[in-house]
Amino acid sequence: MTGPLFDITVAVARIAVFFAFCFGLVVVMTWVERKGAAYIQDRRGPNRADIFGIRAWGLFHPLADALKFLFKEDFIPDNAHRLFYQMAPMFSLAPAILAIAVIPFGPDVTVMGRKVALQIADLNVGILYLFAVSGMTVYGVVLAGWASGSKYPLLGGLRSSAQMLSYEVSMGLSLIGIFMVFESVRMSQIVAGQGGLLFGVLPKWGVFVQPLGFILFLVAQYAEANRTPFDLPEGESELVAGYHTEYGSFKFSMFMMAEYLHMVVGAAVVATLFFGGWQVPYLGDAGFLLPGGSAVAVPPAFVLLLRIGAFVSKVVFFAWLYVWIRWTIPRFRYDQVMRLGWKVMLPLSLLNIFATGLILLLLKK
Amino acid sequence: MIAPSAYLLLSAILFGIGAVGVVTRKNVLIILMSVELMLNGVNVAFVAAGSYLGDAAGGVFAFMVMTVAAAEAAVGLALLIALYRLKETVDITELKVLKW
Amino acid sequence: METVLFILFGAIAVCGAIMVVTRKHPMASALYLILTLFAVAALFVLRQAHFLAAVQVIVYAGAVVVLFVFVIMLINVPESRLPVERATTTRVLGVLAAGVFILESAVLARRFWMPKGPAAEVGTVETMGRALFTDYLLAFEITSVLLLAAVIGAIALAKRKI
Amino acid sequence: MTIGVKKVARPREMSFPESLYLVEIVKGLGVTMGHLLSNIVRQEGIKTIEYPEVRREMPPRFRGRHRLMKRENGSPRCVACYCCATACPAKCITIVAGESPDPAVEKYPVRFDIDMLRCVFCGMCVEACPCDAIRMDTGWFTPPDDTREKLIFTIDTLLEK
Repeated sequence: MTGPLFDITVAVARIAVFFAFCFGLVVVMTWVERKGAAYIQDRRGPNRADIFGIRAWGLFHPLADALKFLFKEDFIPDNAHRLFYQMAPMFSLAPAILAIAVIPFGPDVTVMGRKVALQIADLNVGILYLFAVSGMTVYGVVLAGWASGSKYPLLGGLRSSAQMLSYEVSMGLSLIGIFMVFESVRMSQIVAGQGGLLFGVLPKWGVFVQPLGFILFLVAQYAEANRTPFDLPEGESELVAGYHTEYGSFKFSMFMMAEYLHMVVGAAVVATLFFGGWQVPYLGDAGFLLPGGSAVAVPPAFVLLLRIGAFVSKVVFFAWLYVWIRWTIPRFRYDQVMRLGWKVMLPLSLLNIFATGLILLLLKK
Repeated sequence: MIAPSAYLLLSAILFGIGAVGVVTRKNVLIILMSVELMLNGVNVAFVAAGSYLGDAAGGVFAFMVMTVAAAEAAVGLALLIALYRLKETVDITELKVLKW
Repeated sequence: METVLFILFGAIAVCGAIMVVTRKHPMASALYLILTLFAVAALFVLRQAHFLAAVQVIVYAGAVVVLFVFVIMLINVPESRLPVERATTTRVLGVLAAGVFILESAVLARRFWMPKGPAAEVGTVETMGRALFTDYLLAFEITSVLLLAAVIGAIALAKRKI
Repeated sequence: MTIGVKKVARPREMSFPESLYLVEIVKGLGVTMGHLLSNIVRQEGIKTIEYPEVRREMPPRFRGRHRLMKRENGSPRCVACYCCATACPAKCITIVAGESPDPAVEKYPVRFDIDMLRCVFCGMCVEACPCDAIRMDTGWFTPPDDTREKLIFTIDTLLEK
């Protein structure tokens, strides 16, 4: 294959593979959320949808839901602002899809004698790009809330915009420690930087060099994704269903997909920045190099497989963590969310930056 | 290859449109947005000049402009909210009394 | 390629800007403002100013316009109570004045000399960081004071009881 | 059991590690994960009754779907006296009486419809019936259906059980 053709094929393949992975995970997540919730609450959960009598523990429910959403009547309320009402779900889904682009899902591989990065786009502003697109997510919620022409969505939209603005600040600040330690904002370099060892034993993952940053970032991520305990933009006990009260059929399902895609992308970001991305502890290019000094040789194809597998399992774990947290922790009150955001998270993230800077300065000397 | 003057022209157009918005609209919110547009037009010129001349000052200036824009928006909107509480209007021609 | 992209994003930016100043409802204006900001960010990318493009989207689209949208929702002026706009003559005069300004700048821009070359790597994270924390450190620090003042001012203005 | 006064423990001050919530959240996660795993491994903890397949045993006094009783010869026991229709607070029983072919019995119901959409399951009809012709001891709920017409139960449906 010639140059440009090869490039285009690789680009399309990377996008297709990673996109398929993320959307596949979204579909599975909707099932995991319902089934997991049921088992956590001593219920049985969805188990009715079947194909030719095969129920498969309710695994066909996402399919049934998708079909239902597709065939439902698509209506627009009278009071709604038609254009914005229709745009809101798209605004909600697009940033989540865009954010996929900068996440590396594997090490560089050699295909037909050429080096190919397993990442859709390796931008030199990697994380900043991630911030930029995740800052866009608020518009979907706000626009939906405002354009519905109804009070509960409006309140949900207001809450959401205030919440997201507040937590974006500490989310950004909590990552600055990561920039400082790994000396880059390029995602691939951050992952590469996490391959080393700390004190010869611990893998040099973000979570070990930035424990406070990790907790702050995780909390801020949950707030950004509007997940429990920060799901008060759609707090059903007081706001019916929050910003998407007036939505039905496929538009509602787009909001759903956006929410789950945010979870998947958020999980991928946490795995990449704080848990070494595709890095497997002690695994080098040639094989395992255990801290005791012993080495186990592993064939290169298997190394690649292990690394991609490690990334996938990390993402799956953190995606599950979203569900797990949701069915463990109750929702905050609005003033508690604001207090946590401004009076706890913000000072702590500033402290984190300061402490990181101090330690780096002392280590450099 | 694009001539530097193209960027400057674009910058001027954005600035001009923003200025029209500031002088012809009555809605305070839109006037504030037009101010943002003007600042953005200026940023285009700064960034273009910085990158053509190979001087980091262009970028730094644009960065400062963004900071100022953010501060301006925050204070402007706070003022607007305070005024709206008082006057129940966003019409700038009705906000002509400077004391209350 | 660069020319095509420049014309495309330039056109989007200008159209968005026109929409911002002509829409009746501020929410529509805010959304078109986002469009313009994105187009301008794309233009920054064309000039290799990746860092500035990212900051443009984060700060403007991610924070400033969200603030606008928040305020629009917060005061939620009904459509019937939006201010009646100025007479057409005023608007035409405004457009004419702006046209004169743009023409003048066009003439000036053609005279203004800049080396015509590929974009220098001045807008990347590394160069921007170096410039901000060495040559322009004082300006950078003063910016933080400005932001602090803005924060305090905004709270003092918008809060009912302090 | 006598009515006693129950002492409720007042919430005490949180200690510092508790006020950080981090450990407490992890404990909570442990609890939920425990439930999840135990419910996956052995399903004893699950309290859900899978309704159409598995039915809860209803107590004998549960008022369920109506049924009409039959005599030994298979004819309905109802004599179309309208007592139930009169007693019904929801006015959901419609009876059309006809002359019975059996000389020992005066009348029989030509039509006996119960509009299940209006029935409030109060059991007044059962109380009112002088000849124990209507009972509500089937232990069934009214099954759902997709048209209103199908939920007006006729005499044939009611006699089936």
